[in-house]
Amino acid sequence: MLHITTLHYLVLGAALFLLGVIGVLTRRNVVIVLMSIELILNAVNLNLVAFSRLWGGLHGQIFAIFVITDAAAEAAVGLGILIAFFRNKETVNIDEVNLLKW
Amino acid sequence: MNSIVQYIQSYLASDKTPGAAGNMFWALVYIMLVFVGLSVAVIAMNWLERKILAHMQVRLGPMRVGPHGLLQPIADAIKLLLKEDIIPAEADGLIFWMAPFIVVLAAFTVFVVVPFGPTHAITDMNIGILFMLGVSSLSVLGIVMAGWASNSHYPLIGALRSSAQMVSYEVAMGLAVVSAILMTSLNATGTGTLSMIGIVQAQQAQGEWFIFKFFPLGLIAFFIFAVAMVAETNRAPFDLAEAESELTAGFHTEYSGFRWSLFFLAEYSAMIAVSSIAVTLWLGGWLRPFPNLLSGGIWELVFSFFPGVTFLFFAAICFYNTVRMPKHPLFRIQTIGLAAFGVVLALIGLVLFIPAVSMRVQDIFWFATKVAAFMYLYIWYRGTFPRYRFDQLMQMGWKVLLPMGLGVLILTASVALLQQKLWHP
Amino acid sequence: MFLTHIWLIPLLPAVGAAVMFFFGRRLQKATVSAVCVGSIVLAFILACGAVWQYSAWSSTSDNFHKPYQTILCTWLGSDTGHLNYRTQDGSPAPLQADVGFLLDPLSSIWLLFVTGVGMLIHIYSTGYMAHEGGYYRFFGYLNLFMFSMLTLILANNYVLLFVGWEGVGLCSYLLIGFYFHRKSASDAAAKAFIVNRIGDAGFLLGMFFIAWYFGSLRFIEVTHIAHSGRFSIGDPIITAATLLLFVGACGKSAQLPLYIWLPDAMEGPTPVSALIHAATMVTAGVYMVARSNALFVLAPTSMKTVAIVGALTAIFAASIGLVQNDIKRVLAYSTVSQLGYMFLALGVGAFAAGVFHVFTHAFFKALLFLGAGSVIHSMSGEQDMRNMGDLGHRIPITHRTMFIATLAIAGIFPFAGFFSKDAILWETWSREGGAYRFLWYVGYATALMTAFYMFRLMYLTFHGRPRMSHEAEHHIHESPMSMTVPLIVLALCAVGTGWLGWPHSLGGSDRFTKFLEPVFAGEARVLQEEGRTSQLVAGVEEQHNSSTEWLLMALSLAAAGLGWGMAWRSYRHADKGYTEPIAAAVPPVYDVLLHKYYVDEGYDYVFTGRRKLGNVRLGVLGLGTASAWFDTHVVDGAVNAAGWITRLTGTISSWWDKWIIDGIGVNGPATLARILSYPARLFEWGLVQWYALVMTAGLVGFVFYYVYR
Amino acid sequence: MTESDSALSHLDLETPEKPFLDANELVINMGPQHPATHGVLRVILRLDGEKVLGLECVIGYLHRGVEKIGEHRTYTMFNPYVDRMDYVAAVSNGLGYCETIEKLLNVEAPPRAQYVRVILTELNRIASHQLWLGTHALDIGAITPLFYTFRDREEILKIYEKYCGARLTTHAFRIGGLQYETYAGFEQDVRNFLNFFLPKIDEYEELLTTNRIWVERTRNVGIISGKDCIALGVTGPVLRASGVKWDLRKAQPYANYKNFDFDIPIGQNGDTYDRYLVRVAEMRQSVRIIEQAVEAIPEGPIMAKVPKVIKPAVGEVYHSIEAPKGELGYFVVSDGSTQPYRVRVRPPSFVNLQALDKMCRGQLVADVIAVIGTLDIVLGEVDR
Amino acid sequence: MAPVATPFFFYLLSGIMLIGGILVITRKNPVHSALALIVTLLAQASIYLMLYAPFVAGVQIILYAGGIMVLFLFVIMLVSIDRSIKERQFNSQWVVGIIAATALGGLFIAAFTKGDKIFPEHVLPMVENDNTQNIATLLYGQYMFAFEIASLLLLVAIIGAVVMAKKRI
Repeated sequence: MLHITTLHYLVLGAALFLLGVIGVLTRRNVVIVLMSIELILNAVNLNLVAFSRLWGGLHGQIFAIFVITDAAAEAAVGLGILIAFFRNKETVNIDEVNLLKW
Repeated sequence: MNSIVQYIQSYLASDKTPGAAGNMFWALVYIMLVFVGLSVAVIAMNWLERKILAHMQVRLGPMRVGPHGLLQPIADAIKLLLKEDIIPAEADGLIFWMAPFIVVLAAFTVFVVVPFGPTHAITDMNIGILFMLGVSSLSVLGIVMAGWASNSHYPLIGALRSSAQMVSYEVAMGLAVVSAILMTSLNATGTGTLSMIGIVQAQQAQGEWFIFKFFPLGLIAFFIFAVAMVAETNRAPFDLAEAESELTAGFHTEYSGFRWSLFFLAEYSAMIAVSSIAVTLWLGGWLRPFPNLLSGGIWELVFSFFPGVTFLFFAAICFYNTVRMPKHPLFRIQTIGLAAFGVVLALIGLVLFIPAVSMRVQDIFWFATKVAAFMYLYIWYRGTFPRYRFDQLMQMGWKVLLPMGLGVLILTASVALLQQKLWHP
Repeated sequence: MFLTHIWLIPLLPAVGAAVMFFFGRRLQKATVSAVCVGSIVLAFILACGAVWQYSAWSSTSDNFHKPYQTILCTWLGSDTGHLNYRTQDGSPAPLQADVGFLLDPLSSIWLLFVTGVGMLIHIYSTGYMAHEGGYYRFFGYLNLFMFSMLTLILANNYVLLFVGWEGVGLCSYLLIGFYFHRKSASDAAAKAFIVNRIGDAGFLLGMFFIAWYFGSLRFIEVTHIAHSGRFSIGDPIITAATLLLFVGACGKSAQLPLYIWLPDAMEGPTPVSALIHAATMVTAGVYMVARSNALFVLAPTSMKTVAIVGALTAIFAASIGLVQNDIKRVLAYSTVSQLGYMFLALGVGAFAAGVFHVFTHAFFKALLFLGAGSVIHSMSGEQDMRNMGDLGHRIPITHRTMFIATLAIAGIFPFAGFFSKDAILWETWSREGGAYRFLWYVGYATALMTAFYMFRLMYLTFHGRPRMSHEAEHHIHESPMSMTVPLIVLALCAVGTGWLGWPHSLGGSDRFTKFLEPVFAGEARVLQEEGRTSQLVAGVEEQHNSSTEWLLMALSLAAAGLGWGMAWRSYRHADKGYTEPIAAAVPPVYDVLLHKYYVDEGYDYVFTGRRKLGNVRLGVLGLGTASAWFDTHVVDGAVNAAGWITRLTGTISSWWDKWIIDGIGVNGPATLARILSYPARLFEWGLVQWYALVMTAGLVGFVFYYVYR
Repeated sequence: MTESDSALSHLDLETPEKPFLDANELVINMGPQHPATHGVLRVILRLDGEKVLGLECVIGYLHRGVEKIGEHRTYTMFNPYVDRMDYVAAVSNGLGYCETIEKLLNVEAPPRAQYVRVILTELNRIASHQLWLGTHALDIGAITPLFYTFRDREEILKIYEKYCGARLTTHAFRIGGLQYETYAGFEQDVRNFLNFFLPKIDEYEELLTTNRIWVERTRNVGIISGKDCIALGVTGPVLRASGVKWDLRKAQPYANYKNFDFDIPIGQNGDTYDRYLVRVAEMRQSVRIIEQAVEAIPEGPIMAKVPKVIKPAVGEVYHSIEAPKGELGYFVVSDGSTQPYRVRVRPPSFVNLQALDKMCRGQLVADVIAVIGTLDIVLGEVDR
Repeated sequence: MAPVATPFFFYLLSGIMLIGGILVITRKNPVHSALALIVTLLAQASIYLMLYAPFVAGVQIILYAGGIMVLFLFVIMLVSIDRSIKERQFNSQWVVGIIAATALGGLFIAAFTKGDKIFPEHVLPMVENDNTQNIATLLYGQYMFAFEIASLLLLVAIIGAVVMAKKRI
């Protein structure tokens, strides 16, 4: 156990991913759902960087940077939607975003 | 005993920062030194700000505690530490409690990479300037948390204002920084650096402070940074977050005593930190004036006298004022105190004349002097400018500084490219 | 002229009161004084004229010794008789009450001294109340009182008398509570009112008995029927009626056990105490008993009751008065005590002597109260005698007039009190039977006590060392003329009125008794028919032994002198912290006396329930607690039980409706449809997270496939 | 009539478009305890984000019933009370009151008194403007001018103190003349002050007039047109900054202002910056007036013949002067007794404050502070 | 400089990350969630440093902690959270969700245990000092087009966010 192998990072990443998935699937608050998505993205980033370390290339890190960029865009758009939603319905609960279901 | 001396000597002879050398002990010593030095600097800054502002405003400023109010900051500090620590009942206790620590942590952590000299930094990071900007941007979190946790209107508005302001100006600031970093790549290899020490060394190698590089591009970038850093630290004329006539005291309205003093400490150390960035990026960091023009043994000697002479000058001012003190028994203690302070300054000055000392210390001296000039600018702004309105501030950030920064960046890149292609094919 | 317009006498004060009621707030003080005092002065003049005319009228041969009656109208019931009822013998009778006035010697005496003393006290009040708030209110109340009192006196039937009776009670309430912002004053007023209600209840019942038994409420008719001899002596109905009337008298005239309101009534302004609670109103009980004498003589039990209650009240109140420190309270207990004397006189059948004592007492007691008022006035409101002393030479007029009054009440020859009190004692002595002799001893002891406490009052107030504060001492001043003149006039009366009843034994003619003879003549006859010695009508028969009478006079003089001497010895040099002789001799007795025999506390335990006896609350409050308990537990419990049962049945019924009818019958098919449609809806749930869940499930399947393929 | 209606019609709250469940419009309460409201003014702001949709002033926190007090004091006794209304311009208040009563009595102060009155009143105008300038700049965030103006104002207060012993609520004038004869060296003190003060005005202007941030913060902020000013009854520098050349010292000369030569500075845009410029220019004009007056003080008595017990004939009088903040009018009704039957004051601050809503509509919250500052209100005068 | 005490710091940081992650998805108050997420992100930045990726670490701090999370906090403060705190926090399908996630986790473990052997035993040494320069070279060389696309994506995101969030355009 004293030696930290790539697998350790992968397990950590998987755990974070699962936490994120649970958050996305169970929470009602849109903000926390969005944050859980950030958790998922970070778990992926961790895997990417860990594999980059494993294979000695920097492509994984580049990918991680792109993912972070993506996350920024996603957060901006998601929060924009949230603001618009809140202004119209005065709530931040995702299960009230159900205009399809009448 | 001998081994200790050797250990110290081996360090003194080293040309690496303790962090880069992996020397944990010296790193710890440096951390302590930086922490103490920063606290002293904040205390001195407090006194200086009050005195200078007072003199600008035809007042005397603090005069009672100690000679010319020299002990005023200490008295204030004691008062603040003794004050009751109030956490409002409706506040979010944990976050309210954490916020000042985060701000202070962010403000102090950036000094990990600040190069007071080629070896006088806690560590030299590959991503030094990125680290500084990133960590200093964390203080926004602390401010937002403080404002939100207070559960009160003025702090919340103040926090929103100041965080919006800081995030906005970070963009322009980052562009200015990038244009300076771009200049570090103007070497044979064509690769620049993000390391703080590397940036200064690049200026040394190119024989030119970046403020003068590609005149006026460097100057414009510096100007953008200099404006943005005032906004970044929420100081006048961008002190909307704590605009007294509008928001009482901004995000720290509900704070008192020790916690308030942490915010105070963070504000001033953040000022010093951003000034350090400016000094490092554009003003040649620890480099003395004209290192390439006025080089040679004589000039080295002359410039090595500067620290000592400065301290002696301060000592002389102290002595002069000691003589001018009223000859009244009530003033005897103050007179003695002032004289003693002068003596201490003079002793430090004399010690700084020792070649071994001055050689080690003059880098720090020049760095500190440049930072001090920025500090004076801060005070000067405060005494002179009215406050911007929030929309004007945002307009300034997004519509003036950001395009300017972009333009400067593009121009700098083009000029650098041209220079590389044309003059150094 | 005066006689025919006798209704003007009560009307004048009523007009004054009405003016005060409607316009008083806006009038100047001088106007208020002019209207109110003027109306009383006019009333006094009219009263004098009326009495003068009556004496002339009644000495004519047609109307010899007849009462004068004038009926203005009938205000309760009518001749048409829709308020008819059946009397005890089954004959129908109308319940009728007139606005009618009756003037005979008895009411003449009351009329004279009520208007006379009232007038003096009105004059006095203009000085006394000059600096008080509510000036017009005070005089309005006083005038209203005069109206009520005069109505009471001049009424020709029991109902109108009761109207006046209640009217004076109301005024008494209003005036005791004149300083209504003081809690003690309003409490005292309420106390007086409530205690009087007990007596009034008795009075009303007695009145109903009379109406039922005699078929009329007019005095003349009742007296006539009573004299007709239709009723035997000791008739139980008459006994009951008179006892009930006497309960009313006890309430109004502050006899045991209903005397408790009178000492507290001293919370009112001093002129009120003088007028209402010393001179006039409290004698209404005496008046009523005297007025009903024809009935009382038919009920020997009642007579004995009256005598015993009177004697006991006399000594009881006098003993309390021995140790009281408040100058007005001493006088209040003295009043109660003297009223006891009067009832003693009535009880032994000496109606004339009782009335005589009422008459003299009115003057000297009013004088004492007014003097006390003058003292309080000069002491800036101080009432405690412990803080007085040595006032004699500072307010000389007050001192001298009060001294005369003290001599009078103590029974010193030849002041008024001597004659009336002596008459009562003599009459008591001369009744046969050991019990009456015992009453004489009581009366005699009371006389001794009276002398003692009155001279104690004099010495503590006017002699000895000054014990007041310096500030108060500085302010001492003689009262204004408007106050001293009534004092002087009353002092003259206190000396002279007794001479009207100068007894035969001392060579006098006892004109007073003679004057009253027409009223009490029938009674004398009744008593004679009883076979008893009729010493009561002293002027008619001279059967008594003069030497015995002289001996008794000497004895009572000696008692007065002894009391004086004891007071002189004890209080002559009273300084701060002087010792009470009784306290020094028998402290427990002093304590009991100082606390008025703990009667108020006892009443609190037994009747009001303000104090708990152990854990049990008796009296009115206790009854309230008990009925509240009954209400909450028994009555409400029953109500709640009914409600609970209703609710239970309702619950059962609704349960049936909801689950069986609605649940299975109505909602069942719908629920079935919903359950069946559920799988179909899973694909278009509308919840974003559901889609994410489906995605996750897909991912699980995907990974599962790749891992375990 | 219709014209004035239309001039006021903009004051009606335009019915705001109220979006469905709009979370952004909020009503906030500024004051009465707020550092920028210059006392105890409470402003209820209706905001859309930072934009002001409308506001309402709540006043009366400092009401002391000055007018009512006036009905229960003799004419002489009421004189000191008026100093407490606009306490930063106490001398002007006193001048207005004294002149009103003089008008009622049909007496005129002797020439020497008139000149001294003009000097003291104009000094007072300078002091008032200085205080305004310092606090206004402080509101906008420039902390330094405050100390400069207070330092120079001190010189004026020293002159007052030497003249009458009081610095703020001076009670300098009496009905019919002056409270005191001037002290020896009064003229010299005033001259010294003028020489000292003129360069100081340049100093203020150096700090602010061309300061970019100051200009940005004040120009085009709180604009009000001359027409609106007249419709709302706004007077004083606010009116003049909107381009209306109306100064009671010229329009209805009182005291002896007709003897002096001075200009009425006016602005063009009616914005906060113009008001600043107008007030600074007024300081210079005041200096001019004082210079002329101090050279021409005649000798003579300082009091007209006024009876010891002032009992004016039955009648009423309205008299107004140009106080530093605008038209300060007194309306006094006499019933022939020693006490006025009715005193009504028309305070400039109170009337000018009505323009706040008009000036703040569509501006930002920070501008509200600037506009409150530029109106130069004194709550003691608004609430009386 | 080479990382020291790697296992210790790994377990410390991963513990912080996991606790932070759990807090993110369990806290009632979104502000607390956001702060927990910030802690997680900072710990992850430290793990990047351990993986010789200092530039990614710096970007993580500056963008995630300093940028995105401030945005989150901003939005949380703009929408009123008082009401949502009092409400039910988990939706109706939370049991199913957790079961699905657990199943996924089980499969991950299965995959890791099955694929244990595919990773090389020793890791290649990496030069930290050139990391930033090398990333720059790659980013502006090989990944130039992707970089430009990313910038376009950001622009679109900015415009989209402004359009959606602004009340009146």
